[in-house]
Amino acid sequence: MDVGLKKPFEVTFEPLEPMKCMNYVTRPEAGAVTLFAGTVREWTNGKRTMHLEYEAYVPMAEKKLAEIGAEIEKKWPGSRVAIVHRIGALAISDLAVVIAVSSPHRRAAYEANEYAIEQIKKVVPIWKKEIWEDGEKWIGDQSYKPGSEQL
Amino acid sequence: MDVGLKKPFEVTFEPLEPMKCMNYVTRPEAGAVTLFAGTVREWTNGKRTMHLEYEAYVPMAEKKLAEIGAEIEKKWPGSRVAIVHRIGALAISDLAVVIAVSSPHRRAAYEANEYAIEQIKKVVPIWKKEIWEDGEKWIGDQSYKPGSEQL
Amino acid sequence: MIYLHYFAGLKEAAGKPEESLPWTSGTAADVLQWAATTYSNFDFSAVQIAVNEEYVLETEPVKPGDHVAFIPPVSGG
Amino acid sequence: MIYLHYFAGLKEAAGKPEESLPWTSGTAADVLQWAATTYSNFDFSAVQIAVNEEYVLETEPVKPGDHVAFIPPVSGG
Repeated sequence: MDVGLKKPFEVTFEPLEPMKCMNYVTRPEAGAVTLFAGTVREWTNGKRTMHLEYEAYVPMAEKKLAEIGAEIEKKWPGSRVAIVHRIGALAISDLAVVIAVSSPHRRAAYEANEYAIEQIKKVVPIWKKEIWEDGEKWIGDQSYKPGSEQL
Repeated sequence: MDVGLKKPFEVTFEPLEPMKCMNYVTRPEAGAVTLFAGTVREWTNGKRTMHLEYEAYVPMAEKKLAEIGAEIEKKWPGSRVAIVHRIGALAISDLAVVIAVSSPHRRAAYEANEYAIEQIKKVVPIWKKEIWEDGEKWIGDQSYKPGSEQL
Repeated sequence: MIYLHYFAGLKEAAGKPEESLPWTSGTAADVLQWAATTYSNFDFSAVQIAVNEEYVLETEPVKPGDHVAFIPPVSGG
Repeated sequence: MIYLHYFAGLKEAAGKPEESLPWTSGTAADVLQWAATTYSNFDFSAVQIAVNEEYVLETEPVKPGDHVAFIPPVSGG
């Protein structure tokens, strides 16, 4: 039995389940669902990531995710949003973030989804540490871009 | 056991399984996966769709889907694509089409995904019949837009 | 002989999904002309032609054994 | 008393995720000043301040009982 999404804006240590997000936003009024998954990338500019660690200020992060969702549902009428972000240790190809947006029309579903990830990268208090074979580093300077999903 | 995607560009009578498309395109070099699902919409401009029927020129449709995928993988280097389209009778909220695109960077994953659905709506020989309470109609004039996912 | 394929509204107008037609030589335009005459209850004005699963211009030669499909405006997705 | 929250590199520099600080009155800038002096091994130049889970300007008053979080440039997603 699919118990569904616990809450539509969540920060969790558990592996993410994209279908729960997708099912949460799917409804008879919607004709389009877009889903974004940010996954842990192994190689960036010849540097190999072994794994990542994500940390969050959980209550504020969930609040900010919910604010982003509310803003989107207002900006793109008829849309519905779910965003889940994983924290803790993540391996290569693990899902770090999943964003699902439904909308009556597809253009809005793409636009709103991309808007969500852009906002997440700006305002949601979540941090990523890259662990390489020869060191590790908290990532925060957004102009510096190895690993995971990037601009 | 997840047996995975039978083929990455398929037209099928079976219910679509988005995770199979997503897993097919996910790989260590990718940091972003976008997924689009076109679902059957119930209400459009006050007119209620009871269900849809999709028909395809299957071998040509699968060939065209594969061509779209190959074009994308060339245009957006490092991307990988899977597209599945369902045919037969579909109920409200059923998935008609699923497009998954992975890419090292997210912008490409969004762009390429949207490009795929636009091309599908132009060149892939698949037709939709809308069945309302009081009639039915093969949809083909793309300026006429009730039901399912639309421009 | 060539093989004709009908879809959507044209399939309903023709009352069949496919049929074969005696053929020696001609173009896609000739096949279209035959179909438009035979199934005059269907509007062929927006129909594209595919020969052997590839879109072609109306000037394309059609040879015996070819599969010719009439493609009304598509509406997948 | 106010409650301070540290994350990522600052948590490592401070050697702890949170601590409390005696407090009567002041602004976010005062709290930042205290932290920057206490954890001088960390670069606070790009750090934003959140009071009670909301971003604030440095001029924001901080009252006893408030939770003050130092937010280094985020890197989620």
